[in-house]
Amino acid sequence: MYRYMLMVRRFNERMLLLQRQGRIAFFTESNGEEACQIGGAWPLNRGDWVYQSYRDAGMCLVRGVTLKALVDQLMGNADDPNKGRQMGAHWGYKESNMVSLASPVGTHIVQAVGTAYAAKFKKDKTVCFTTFGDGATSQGEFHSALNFAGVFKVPVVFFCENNQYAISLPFRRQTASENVAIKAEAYGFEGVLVDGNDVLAVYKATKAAVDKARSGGGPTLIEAVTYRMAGHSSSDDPNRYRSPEETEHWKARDPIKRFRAYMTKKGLLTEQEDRAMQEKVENEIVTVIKESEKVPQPPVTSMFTDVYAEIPWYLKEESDELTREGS
Amino acid sequence: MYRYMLMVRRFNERMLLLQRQGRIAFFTESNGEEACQIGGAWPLNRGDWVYQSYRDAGMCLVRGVTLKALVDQLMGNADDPNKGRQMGAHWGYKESNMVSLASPVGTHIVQAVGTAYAAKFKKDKTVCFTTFGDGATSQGEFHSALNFAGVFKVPVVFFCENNQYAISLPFRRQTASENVAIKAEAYGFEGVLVDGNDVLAVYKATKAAVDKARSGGGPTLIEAVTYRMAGHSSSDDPNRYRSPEETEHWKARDPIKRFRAYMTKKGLLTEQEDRAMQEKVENEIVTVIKESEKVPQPPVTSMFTDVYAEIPWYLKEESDELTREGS
Amino acid sequence: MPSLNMVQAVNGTLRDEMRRNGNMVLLGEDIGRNGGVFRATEGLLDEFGPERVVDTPLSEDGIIGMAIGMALYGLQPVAEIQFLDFIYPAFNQIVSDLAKFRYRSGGQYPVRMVVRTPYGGGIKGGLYHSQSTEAYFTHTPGLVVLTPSNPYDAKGLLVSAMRSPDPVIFLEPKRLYRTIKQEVPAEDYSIPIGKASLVQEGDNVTLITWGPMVQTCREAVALAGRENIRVELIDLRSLLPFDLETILASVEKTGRVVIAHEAAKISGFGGEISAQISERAMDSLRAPILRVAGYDTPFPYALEKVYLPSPERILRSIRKAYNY
Amino acid sequence: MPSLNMVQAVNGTLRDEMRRNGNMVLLGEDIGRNGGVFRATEGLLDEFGPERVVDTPLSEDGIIGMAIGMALYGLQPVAEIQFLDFIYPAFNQIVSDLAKFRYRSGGQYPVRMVVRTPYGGGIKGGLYHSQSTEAYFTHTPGLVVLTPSNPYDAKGLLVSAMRSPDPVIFLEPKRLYRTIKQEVPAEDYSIPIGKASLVQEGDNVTLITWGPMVQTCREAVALAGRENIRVELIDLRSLLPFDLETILASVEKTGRVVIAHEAAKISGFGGEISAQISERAMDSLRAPILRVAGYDTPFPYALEKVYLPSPERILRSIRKAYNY
Ligand SMILES: Cc1ncc(C[n+]2csc(CCOP(=O)(O)OP(=O)(O)O)c2C)c(N)n1
Ligand SMILES: Cc1ncc(C[n+]2csc(CCOP(=O)(O)OP(=O)(O)O)c2C)c(N)n1
Ligand SMILES: [Mg+2]
Ligand SMILES: [Mg+2]
Repeated sequence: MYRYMLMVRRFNERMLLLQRQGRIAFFTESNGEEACQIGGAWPLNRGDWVYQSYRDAGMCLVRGVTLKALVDQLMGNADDPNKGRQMGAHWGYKESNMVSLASPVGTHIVQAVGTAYAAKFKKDKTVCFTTFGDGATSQGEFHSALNFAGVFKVPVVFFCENNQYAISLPFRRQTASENVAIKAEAYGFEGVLVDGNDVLAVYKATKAAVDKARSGGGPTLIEAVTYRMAGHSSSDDPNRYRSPEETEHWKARDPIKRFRAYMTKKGLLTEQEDRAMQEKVENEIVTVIKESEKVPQPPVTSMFTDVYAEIPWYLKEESDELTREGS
Repeated sequence: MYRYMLMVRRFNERMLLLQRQGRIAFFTESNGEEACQIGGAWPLNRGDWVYQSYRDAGMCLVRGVTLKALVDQLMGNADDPNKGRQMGAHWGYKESNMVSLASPVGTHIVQAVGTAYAAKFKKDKTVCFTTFGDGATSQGEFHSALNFAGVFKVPVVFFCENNQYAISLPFRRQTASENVAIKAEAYGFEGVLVDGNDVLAVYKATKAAVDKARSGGGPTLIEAVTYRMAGHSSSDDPNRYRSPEETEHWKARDPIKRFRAYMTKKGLLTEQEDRAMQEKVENEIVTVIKESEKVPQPPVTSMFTDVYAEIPWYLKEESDELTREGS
Repeated sequence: MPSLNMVQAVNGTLRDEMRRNGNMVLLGEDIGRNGGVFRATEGLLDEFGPERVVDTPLSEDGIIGMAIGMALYGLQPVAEIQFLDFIYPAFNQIVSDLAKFRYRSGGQYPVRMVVRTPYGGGIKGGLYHSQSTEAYFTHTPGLVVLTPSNPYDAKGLLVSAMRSPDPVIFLEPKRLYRTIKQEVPAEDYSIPIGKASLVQEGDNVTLITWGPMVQTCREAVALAGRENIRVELIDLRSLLPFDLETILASVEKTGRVVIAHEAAKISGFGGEISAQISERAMDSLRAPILRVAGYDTPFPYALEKVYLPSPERILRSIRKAYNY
Repeated sequence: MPSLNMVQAVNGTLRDEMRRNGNMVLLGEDIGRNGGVFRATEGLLDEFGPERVVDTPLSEDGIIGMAIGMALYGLQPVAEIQFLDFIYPAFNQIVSDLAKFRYRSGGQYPVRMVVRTPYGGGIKGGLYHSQSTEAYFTHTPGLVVLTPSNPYDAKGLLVSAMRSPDPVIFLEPKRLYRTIKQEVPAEDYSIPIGKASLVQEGDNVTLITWGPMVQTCREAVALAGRENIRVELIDLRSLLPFDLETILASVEKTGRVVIAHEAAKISGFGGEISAQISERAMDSLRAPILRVAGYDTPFPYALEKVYLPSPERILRSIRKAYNY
């Protein structure tokens, strides 16, 4: 777990750097949310499905997505399993059942309910897990998703990473309810509040919800309370709307620091091991970046595939014209 | 109050008859929901705004809309203030602040919040009241409306007539929550459950919520539990999806019978007075129908007005062509 | 061969395909016990049970969103939206996800599903039970848009839709649900996506239409025939992709084109057809391409009859094209 | 006269009109303290306070629905949707209510409001930060659809939008937000709705465009000029209603038309313009009406530069029309 947390943090830092250097166009970090990421993904089986959000690099890693596949996506190169079709951090990895996400906030939450319905229908033991932010709870699809999940009692776990902000909007102005977890009552099932900076607590809460779902107990809404330590995305300047004091307050609660302290105290990690691990992770990332940067961009004709299963006549025409005459 | 309740019931019956005779095309009754209608509208001031639903003929009447204006709307004739533009029961009466409604369920709920915001902004003492069914609570706009209302703490009263059905879907399959009122908690304000077949109870609950809103106390969600005694609309056959026993059960709880019994017991109404009142109401309605049926349909060129404040060149062209060459 | 109306054809086709394919599920409002407000799903709950014929809460984004999630996991949902006019709460799901899932995931996550919905006027439904907004969908790459005009095509196209690997918006002209009866073979057949139907041959004027207007255009063609104008009537059936070949072949022959649809004219799908023709068949054209369409107003209630393009109105344009 | 870019022009215009009219309010996501993700509302919270510059929860149907309710009560809201791509959760509010309120109520309830939103590609935003779906709105009677292509017009059109009695969808080409600086008079002026701008006169070929493509078309016109093709460039500015008069006058002169837009071609607004011309100016046409548009795919990410119509691609169509 600790290794993954470190990996995400380093990954975030490196990617932001790449973005600042103009080597990738866009990135959404998850600094501060590593405990949610790793603790949340940990209890899931390989066959379980995840409808993710754009901060879930950590979950991808836990679910077996390679670092290279992540960097390829950020670069939108020819190796990206998504064929360079999306902005950075809009991951999708079929092999790891990490469903491709869209930018419009919230649409995936209700899709997760459909997948859970299908799993139940097929009598599979699959659990469907979906993550989203505090802001997403204001969208209509959050409402539909929880309502449908309650009515159909499907094996879904709703995992809200309440990082206190939706871009610049603080949580207390996103909704007047005390917290997110309480909203589950409106849909007839349980809501659970958990300290999102405590990886073991997140693991425990998620494990319980996943087990419950798998054994036919229906949906759960988990709210992991955490903090977005960085900007909303590489295009954002959080100093416009929040104070350094607030950021400092949460920095002291950094989930990685906390876990490290815990591990050290329990004698599970020495300073030396820690440093070695950090170095190793760092090297892995740097190596991958170099590799990914060698990969060319997707071929021009790839623009016309995957709109449909087969290319229709008019796209064939357009593709041919482009090949013939240039763009 | 009793007179209005009678009036609505008679109105419903007459309009359904007209529909069966092909004299109007469509109608949505409110049999069984008269206590909600009258008790709900009663505490409002003239200047208050109502965002209504398609069963709110009773509210219209309480708010001063004439019987003739209602029948004109149902006939879509030239006297209809809505100029015959909408299906039956899609009322809109500016003078009574009964806002025009659309068919798509739920869109008006969030508009009511905007109006309440504007009233607060202008420091008016206006309360905004909005009605909707149990089915409407599943729409995204219900969610947005309650969430915005909680955040902006505006003077709005949400009034859900839970008549147990959304067309054929029973309430227990609409949502897994115990009831509608409880949903208010998810938005940080109070939900109130009231017996919707008891006109005085409805009046009391609504009055309290309206007073609270007017004095700056913010929103309330009221759930009036009632029953749709008739079909969903003149096109519906409720025998397909519910049992005669159920209907009988609720018939025994008919809000008009209940109020009549109460009034009689209290000595406020004799059988004779009752009969006289019924006759009078019946006559009024019959007279109005005759009048309305004399009114011609709106002129053909009226199709092109009110799309915009002024008729744009292309609509002018279309209108001219229609006048010149016929349809 | 049974003689069926369009609702019966739809109903039977859903039933047959559900029997054939255990992954097929239906979902929507009032489609179970109630059999759908137009009865298109009548009897299916009894045969297939509530897990395959799912009455949903009143939420269109819920319906389409849930169907997408089902489809991704391997079910093949057919979602019913009660009226096309009520699809807009799900517009985000349709435009942002349904249409783009395959593309954005580089082909990893195709969505195989059908959205059935009644559309068009003619039942005195006013603004919100009458709209024909097919152009919103034809302007959305990733979607297939089909619309039958008779019971036979309804079966053949719906079969293709249910077996298509792509998401299909299946628009059913509600005013033709019960007006035409036709022999519909009981055996399995399908009509290929992207192929128009040549309803009637003619060499004077090409009349292009689809869905609810096909019947109206038939009448117009008959009227024109009395004036010795031989009209070639094309029913597109498939709007996206559309059958340009059939259109161009006809235009080459006639040199005169009228396009008729019920939707408002401005930015309606007729504009696209017109633009395609003038881009590609300019030299064949002997008259301006004319459009007969709904007026550019919301769909009215009292004046519905005036709003809907009539055979006479179409005839006037045919004449105009012919005499140009 | 200050030299401003388009974001500054929008910002200043909002500010001036808010000062002038106490009923004017702004609402949207991140428009307050953050000043909008493109900074179009920067500084307005400080000047007008949180009651008039309203940061809303993350809900587009909430934003538009609330704005409609505000407008009905007499406020004049200007709603910001962060990207046009995120307007679809509010599509039902826009299509079903905003566009139809006046009509359905027989004129009792007009809605006077503006929806501002950045649109179009050029910032490497991929599928969901780049779309140009103006045709959805031009196919919706009851809406006014405007799009400026430079700072001067941005002010003039936004003033008209804010004073219009009708609901306006105001599309701001995000990639031009900071690329052009222009003299923008500080005093009050407005550009009438429904009037195109003749960017450049020419008598060989008419080139019709709007919004983000105006700049690209300018370059194409310059390239054509080097080949001695004199192109008349029309910037529609107002898509609904559109300025047919200006278009037809030009077509009469040139007989050759190219239409350029960034949106996907099929059912794009270019089809409507083409259809209007071929319906009304057939006899003036000396070449097929050509369209240069985005490809009929979702908006790509890595290949954005290839997707966006380039000056060269437009030039090729100009040549083709000219040499026909
Ligand atoms: C429908 C929609 N509206 C607006 C946006 C712009 N936007 C992107 S992320 C975001 C905030 C999301 O906040 P939250 O759900 O809390 O997730 P977080 O970014 O905090 O992880 C907004 C407003 C969007 N992507 N989609
Ligand atoms: C968005 C939308 N979807 C579907 C419909 C069709 N429809 C009309 S009324 C109705 C049921 C409404 O139920 P409820 O909200 O409980 O109100 P009631 O009719 O019981 O008063 C449905 C499904 C609609 N009008 N709008
Ligand atoms: Mg957040
Ligand atoms: Mg109900």
